[in-house]
Amino acid sequence: MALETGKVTVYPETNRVIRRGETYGSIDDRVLTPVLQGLERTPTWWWIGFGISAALLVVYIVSVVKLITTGIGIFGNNIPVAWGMPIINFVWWIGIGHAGTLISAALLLFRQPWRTTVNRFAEAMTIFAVVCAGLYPILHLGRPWVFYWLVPYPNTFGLFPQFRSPLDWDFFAIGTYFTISLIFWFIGLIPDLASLRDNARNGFQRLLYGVLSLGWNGSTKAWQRYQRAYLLLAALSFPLVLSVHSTIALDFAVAQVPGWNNTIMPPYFVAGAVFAGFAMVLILGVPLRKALKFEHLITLRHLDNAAKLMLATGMIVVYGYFIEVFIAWYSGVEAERYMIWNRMFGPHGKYFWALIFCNFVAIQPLWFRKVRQSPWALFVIALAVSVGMWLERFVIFVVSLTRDYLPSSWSDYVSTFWDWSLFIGSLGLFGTLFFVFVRLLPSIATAETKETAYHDHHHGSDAFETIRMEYYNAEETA
Amino acid sequence: MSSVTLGRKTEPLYALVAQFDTVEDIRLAAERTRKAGYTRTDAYTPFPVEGLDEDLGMRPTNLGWVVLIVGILGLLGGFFLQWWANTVYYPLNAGGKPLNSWPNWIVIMYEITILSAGLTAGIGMILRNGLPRPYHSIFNTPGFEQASRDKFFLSIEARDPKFDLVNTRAFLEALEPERVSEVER
Amino acid sequence: MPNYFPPNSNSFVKWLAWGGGTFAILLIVALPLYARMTNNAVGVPVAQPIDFPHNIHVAVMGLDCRYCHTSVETSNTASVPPTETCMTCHSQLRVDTPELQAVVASWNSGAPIQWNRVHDLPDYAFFDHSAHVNNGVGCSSCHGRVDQMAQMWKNEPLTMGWCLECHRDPSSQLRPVSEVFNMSYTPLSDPIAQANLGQTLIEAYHIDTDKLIQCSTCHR
Amino acid sequence: MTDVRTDFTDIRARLANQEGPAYWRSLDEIADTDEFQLFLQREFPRQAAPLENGLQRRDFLKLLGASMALAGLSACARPPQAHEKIVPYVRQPDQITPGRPLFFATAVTYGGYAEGVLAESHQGRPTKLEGNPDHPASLGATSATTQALVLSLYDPDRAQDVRRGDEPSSWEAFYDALQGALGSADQGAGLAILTENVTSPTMAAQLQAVLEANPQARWYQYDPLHSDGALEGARLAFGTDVTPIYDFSQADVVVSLGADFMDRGPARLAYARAFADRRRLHTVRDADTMNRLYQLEASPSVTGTLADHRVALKPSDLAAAAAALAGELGAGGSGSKPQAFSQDVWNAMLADLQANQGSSIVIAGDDQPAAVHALAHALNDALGNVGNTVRYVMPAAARPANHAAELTELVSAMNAGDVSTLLIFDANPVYTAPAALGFEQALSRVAFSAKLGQYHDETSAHVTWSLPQTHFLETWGDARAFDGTISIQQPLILPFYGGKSNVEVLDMVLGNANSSGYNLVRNYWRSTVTGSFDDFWRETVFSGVVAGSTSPVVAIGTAQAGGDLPQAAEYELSLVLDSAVMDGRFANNGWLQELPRPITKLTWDNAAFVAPATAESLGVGTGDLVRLNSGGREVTAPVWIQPGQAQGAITLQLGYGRTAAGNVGNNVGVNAYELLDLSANGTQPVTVTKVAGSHKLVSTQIHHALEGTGEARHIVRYGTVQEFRDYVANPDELSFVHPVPHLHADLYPDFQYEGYRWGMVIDQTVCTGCNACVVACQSENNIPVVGKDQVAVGREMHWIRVDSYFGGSIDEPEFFSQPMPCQQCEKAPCEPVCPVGATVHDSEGLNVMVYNRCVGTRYCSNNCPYKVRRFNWLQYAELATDATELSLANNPDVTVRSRGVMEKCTYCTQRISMARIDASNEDRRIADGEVVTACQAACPTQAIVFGDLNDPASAVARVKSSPLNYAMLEELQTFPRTSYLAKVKNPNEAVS
Repeated sequence: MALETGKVTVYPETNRVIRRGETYGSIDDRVLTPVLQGLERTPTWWWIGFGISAALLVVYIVSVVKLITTGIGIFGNNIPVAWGMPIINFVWWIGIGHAGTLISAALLLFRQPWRTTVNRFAEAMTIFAVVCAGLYPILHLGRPWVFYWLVPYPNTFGLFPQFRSPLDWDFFAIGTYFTISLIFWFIGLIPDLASLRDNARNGFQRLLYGVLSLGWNGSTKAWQRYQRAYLLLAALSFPLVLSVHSTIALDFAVAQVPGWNNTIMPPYFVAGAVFAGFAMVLILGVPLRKALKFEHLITLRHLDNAAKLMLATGMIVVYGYFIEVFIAWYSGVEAERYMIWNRMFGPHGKYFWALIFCNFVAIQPLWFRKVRQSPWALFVIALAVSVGMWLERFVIFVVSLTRDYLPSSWSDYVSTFWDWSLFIGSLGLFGTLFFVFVRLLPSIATAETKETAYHDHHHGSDAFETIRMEYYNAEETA
Repeated sequence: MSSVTLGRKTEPLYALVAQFDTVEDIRLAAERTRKAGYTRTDAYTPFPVEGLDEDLGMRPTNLGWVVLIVGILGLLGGFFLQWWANTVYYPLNAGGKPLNSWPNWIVIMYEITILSAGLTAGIGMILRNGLPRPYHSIFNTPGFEQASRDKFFLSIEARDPKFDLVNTRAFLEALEPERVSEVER
Repeated sequence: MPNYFPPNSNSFVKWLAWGGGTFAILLIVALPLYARMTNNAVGVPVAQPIDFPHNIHVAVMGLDCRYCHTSVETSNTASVPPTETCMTCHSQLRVDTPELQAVVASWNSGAPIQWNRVHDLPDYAFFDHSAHVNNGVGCSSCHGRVDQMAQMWKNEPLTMGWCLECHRDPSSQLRPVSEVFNMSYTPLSDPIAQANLGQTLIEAYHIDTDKLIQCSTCHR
Repeated sequence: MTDVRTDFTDIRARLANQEGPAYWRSLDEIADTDEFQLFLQREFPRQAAPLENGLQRRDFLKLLGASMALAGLSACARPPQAHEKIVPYVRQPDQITPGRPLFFATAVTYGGYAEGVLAESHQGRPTKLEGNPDHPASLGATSATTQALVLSLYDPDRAQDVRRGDEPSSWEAFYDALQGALGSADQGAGLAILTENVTSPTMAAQLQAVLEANPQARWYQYDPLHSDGALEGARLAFGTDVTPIYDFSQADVVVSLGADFMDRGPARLAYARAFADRRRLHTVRDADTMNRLYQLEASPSVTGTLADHRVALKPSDLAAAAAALAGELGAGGSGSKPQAFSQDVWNAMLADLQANQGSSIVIAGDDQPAAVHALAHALNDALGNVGNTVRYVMPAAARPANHAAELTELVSAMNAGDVSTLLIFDANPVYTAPAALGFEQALSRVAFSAKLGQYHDETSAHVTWSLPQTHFLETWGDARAFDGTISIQQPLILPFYGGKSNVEVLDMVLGNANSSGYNLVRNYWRSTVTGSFDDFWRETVFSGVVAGSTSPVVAIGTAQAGGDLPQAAEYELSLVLDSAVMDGRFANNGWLQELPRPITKLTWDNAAFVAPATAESLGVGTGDLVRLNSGGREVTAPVWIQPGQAQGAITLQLGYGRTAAGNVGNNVGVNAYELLDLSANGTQPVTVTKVAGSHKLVSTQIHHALEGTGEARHIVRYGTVQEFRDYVANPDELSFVHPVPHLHADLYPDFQYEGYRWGMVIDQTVCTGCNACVVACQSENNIPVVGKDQVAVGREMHWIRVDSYFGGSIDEPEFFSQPMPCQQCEKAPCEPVCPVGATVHDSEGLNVMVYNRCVGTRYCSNNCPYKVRRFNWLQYAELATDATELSLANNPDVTVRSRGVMEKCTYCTQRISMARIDASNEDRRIADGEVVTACQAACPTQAIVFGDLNDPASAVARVKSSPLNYAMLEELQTFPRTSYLAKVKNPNEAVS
């Protein structure tokens, strides 16, 4: 087939996104088979994973019902800690939701071919994480049933939202981020949906993917527009990714709570988000490549790069921790200084040190290539980072609130059963969506991978030029 | 090769379609077709092939301009919405900030810009490509399911002024395709 | 390879797109309208335990609003009259007509008459009649031509948006205090003239127009 | 809406035997107990407005899925549901204008002594109590407890029926039984009447009549609020019954021997006002006339927080100190000052007293032993204060008596079988009598016993007849104030749960089954008045005081010190009345139970207060359980470590551990009456042993210390008179008022407020932290009670809280009380962060909170540096749909907040609106002092000043111009409208 017959420039194995020996067809077979194979062939690991997730999803639903019927008093919130675990979880999820679009958009713009085999499931992860995140601020309202008052729409009260509020900024930022990510993801899916349609093994699949692929036929004109749109979306999404978490950070940066109102928050939050995002990419990617036998497509090079990014962003975050302490001292503001002292040595001090371990100590091994290229080590580190980032939010949001300006209002924060059930439940929501995704949609973008494979093997259009020359020379001689 | 019947009465001819195996072949073929003066042509590939559109002599898309314009409109709309709602329609003194406190509106202006531009890019592409379009004559091409896998197809439509069943077929055969098929409408 | 969908499926998709789009738009437009309609029984006469004809008492008998709604100038509520008020006349007039039996019964037993509320604001909106009638807002501006209503109905939606229409621009509605209880009075037909009149009245009655759209004016 | 079947025969019956103001209410209120829910649902007339009413269609299904939008769009307008009813009067009383409240003068009594109030009534529904400016014991102010009593009126746990044993019975049946019991007795032999302290002339006359009719009958008094010490002290000093009245306006130096005179006793409000007037300083000139207070006390008190020199002494030391002082000043007495009393303070105190002869006061606390009172009298005599700062009058009590002695006497009489018929008025002796006395057992020997009280309480369970008593807002009666001034109590509403008043039941003893309080009181006064009785009556009932009824000064001889001083012990136990529920009579009042007690901020509990050092030696911490053993009786109580508590002094509050108080008050805290010893001389020795286990004590403030970060934040600013003078001398230097240089800079131009510009100043120099403002606000603004569990997680709802801080060492701390309402910032941080504009500034600069717009993001609270915002985490308030009678206490002019919305102090915007509308109707400006916030009105020391800052002549504008004025957390540039006057103390220079 094609790759063998074509004139091939060989690259060193490590540089290859895709292992030697893969063909267009073999890529299709690898990626599409797990999706197209019959229900009876569905692997056990999928059933187990899906079962657990679904069970947790039930917990989520129960918690939401309880929440809406009883009121947010079921949480541990109080005055002064008016924002508790729900907001921590919200920001945690949003953070996770950053790697996907960043990988697809930024790496596309920077022409990083290795993105092609990881962006698909990373984007899916993004969208599902944003779903989990987006539900929190709504559920966490005192009166969730009027959340839409944050939307500007003509109404009988003659009122509009108060656009100075960062919460309204959030509303728009998250809404936009979700919509754009979804479109980006779906557009990337169209050609693959077409292949699924063409390789469908039964009427149902043919109908399903036939409808979803919108009748894509891969004509050159279509590809031309497709690529332009894709590039534009990438160009739009990249700053969007940065803006979303910056906006979230502004919720805190514009507030005057000691420990919140730091100008460093936006960049520091974005770095944290990418950090957490790549951690989640690894948490999902490492088992996925094993389970779906994608080692040839999601190679050690991918893991290595993800790990490097994690290390880099991680160190930025650590720098943020340091700067917070420095500024608090430098400001000379009593409340700020006390906040830092309390953060480290107060009643919740242990969480601070735990976070330092997870986000700083635990990632140091990543300096070593050996660690970066051993999947399961990465998996463990990534887990630690995910925990660390959750703790970071706890320390910044809650611990700061427990000790603000007037000592008379100081209080402590104790999370409740429902705080946790809603969090665990949201993991279930995420898991369920993700398992459905890996079963029904290709976890790797086949079309892009083929393109990459082509470039990988033929070094772009050089091969074509040689053939072209040969032909015209022959024509002249004739 | 006779007309393909799909359980329906035979349809008039849509195009002649040649099937190739490699990117190089289809690109060369495309270039030669253009040079041969065919205009109503198109190529179908499993992945975007760089340069193929030039080979076929296609003009670049203007999608970018549309997106840019809509984006700017979004930016202005975003500002107007907030300025009007908080300054003109119901001016309320929130924390002593000026009614027209535009710095507070930048974020939403930005988000609306991205949103409108992004939607235009995505939906624009789909609509400009005439999607969703479940039925397309090209699908009648034998072995076209390969087009999304690893084969490359070149079509010369019957509408092409220079189209002639015999000559065009001969021309395509000369391109050394894997096969050439007549495709009904 | 065969087509999976018949040729006409394209046009089907087209119609689906158009239909769906229009439906969505209709929905967005219709929902608020529907909400308004269902929630404000504007213009729907409300049956009362006693078939009290405002039109006869006002238009025919020429009673002033304040004869029954005594506290309208001094209190937030205009107040629905006690049975006593009815009995001032109806202890002599038409005492034994069937429609008056309920009143007589109430008087004899001391059991209050339970009227059905027609103008029912949400309880977090604190409306004050005196503040309006003493500053040139006429009864009919909100209650309509009560002198023509055999059965009372709500003449305006009484939504916040509706209140604001006037609170944002009182000059378009104000009338001299002397005309407040005049049912047939209407704002000047010429908007400019009315605006000028309104402006003069605003100054004459020292109406703090800034205050009118403040939340604390109606919500406590 | 089903229409109501009112039982008219019943109503006529009730109407038949009512006079006077009976016509104030509608029929529904008469029939209320039967159709109560209907009453509420009819929202007649102008019930408080539950926010959720506008959202009634919201139900759970609507929250999920598509119909959500629809439900919300209609949120502001009413769905076409069953029509709400309008129920007008049948005969409208003349003075009622529907929708406008009326105020009636009446009086509340504590321990028999009257405090005058003006009760606000909305169409016959009392909703709020204000002080009566014409009344000497109120002067327009109220105490925290008084503010809460309007809630007790509607308490559904109140006694609602006559009970014979456990059987429901009737007044008729009781009357017959009573006559039977009395008839059998010859000359009333075996008849005993137990009352609390009686000052009511009418009741006294009736008792007199009863005793004349039944020579053998006996009348006993027992009232835990009564001070036997004061009574016996006067007897020791003068050999007769007199009451001292102090004139703090003339006192430059005050020495308090354990007297919490600003928070306890019948004259607390009057004394607090007079004392504060001599202390309040706005300009440095006021410093010249500032008084000085030496406070000797065992446990920190409200008065102690204002002390210039506070000395913590356990009771025996305190008595010893008094004796030593008397010795030094030649007022009899002897001994040397106790060790615990630091020498320089002692010297300063002596010097000040000697230097201020005739312009000083030595005052002894109600719970001090007789000897200390005698010493106080002797000291005032020796210092020549009598006639200047102290005058003596006849006691207001109808029959001054030693209640301890009388109760003991009664019990022994009962045990001896001499009592066959016992009538108990008000008192709840089964609970309040010392367990050691065995009142309960004795009671079982009484054949016929009846008890008249507002609750079927502990005593009711052991008497043969338990009778429902009227609340004072339902009662015709009269009572005397501390200075003898008489008030006539008038009802605002018919007995809500049925019931009769003391005089009505007492008249049954005289053989009148159905006489009405109205007639009884009128008839008594008719017999006393010369001239037109109707004029007298109208005038008196209107003003709330009987003109010229103040007791005249009586001449007394020289005061003799005497009596035994209390014996010292390692641990000395003081059982004191609780500042909120008192002796337990208000235990079922949620507002009082949840009220953070002064200084400790403890709610829903009592505890054994111990000094830090004592706790150390005992090895206990706050919340640990200790067993207190006194006189062989034991109580296990949680420990509260109280800085400023005297070493070795254990203070435990009475009024807790009730078992038949009602749903709110039952099983709250521990019952200290178990340990009470009536024979104790001011204090009783106690052994304290740590026992296993602990009890969760809930305080609304976890951090009190001002040291370290608290000090560095300059939250509480305080200095001495001298520092004040220095600061005024060179105002540009840093001072205690402005400890850090502060630059006012702002990016944005300020909004201009042409009309009114409301503002408030709180004077920390005179704030005692007595909590009156807190409950006043709760009553005015429909603030819900959330219960101990919610308070424990930091969800109390009080809009104004009184922060309490300790400065100095934990053994001899200084106390600071800082009322903290919404600061109403010009640049409010809470407002720009609200996504729906539910909290914004109005054109008068008020930081308004629009409940019905609030979606509950709580961002505003996070961003509020003062943390004065409160959130309805759960459905705390009673909605119309599930309301109990308690919601009738709601203020109809304030929205009742639903679950999920933020709320906060609004400067009583409803009162401002009322004034604005009245002013605009009359086409004038609002006058200064026309708008008085609830907290301001209640404040006994007038520490809160409110008004229009745009009016340079207004009181608030003047006070704001004081050099002591400062803004809380000014460095945050929030520019609060509420500001504070730095606290100034007047210590003796000689004390280092």
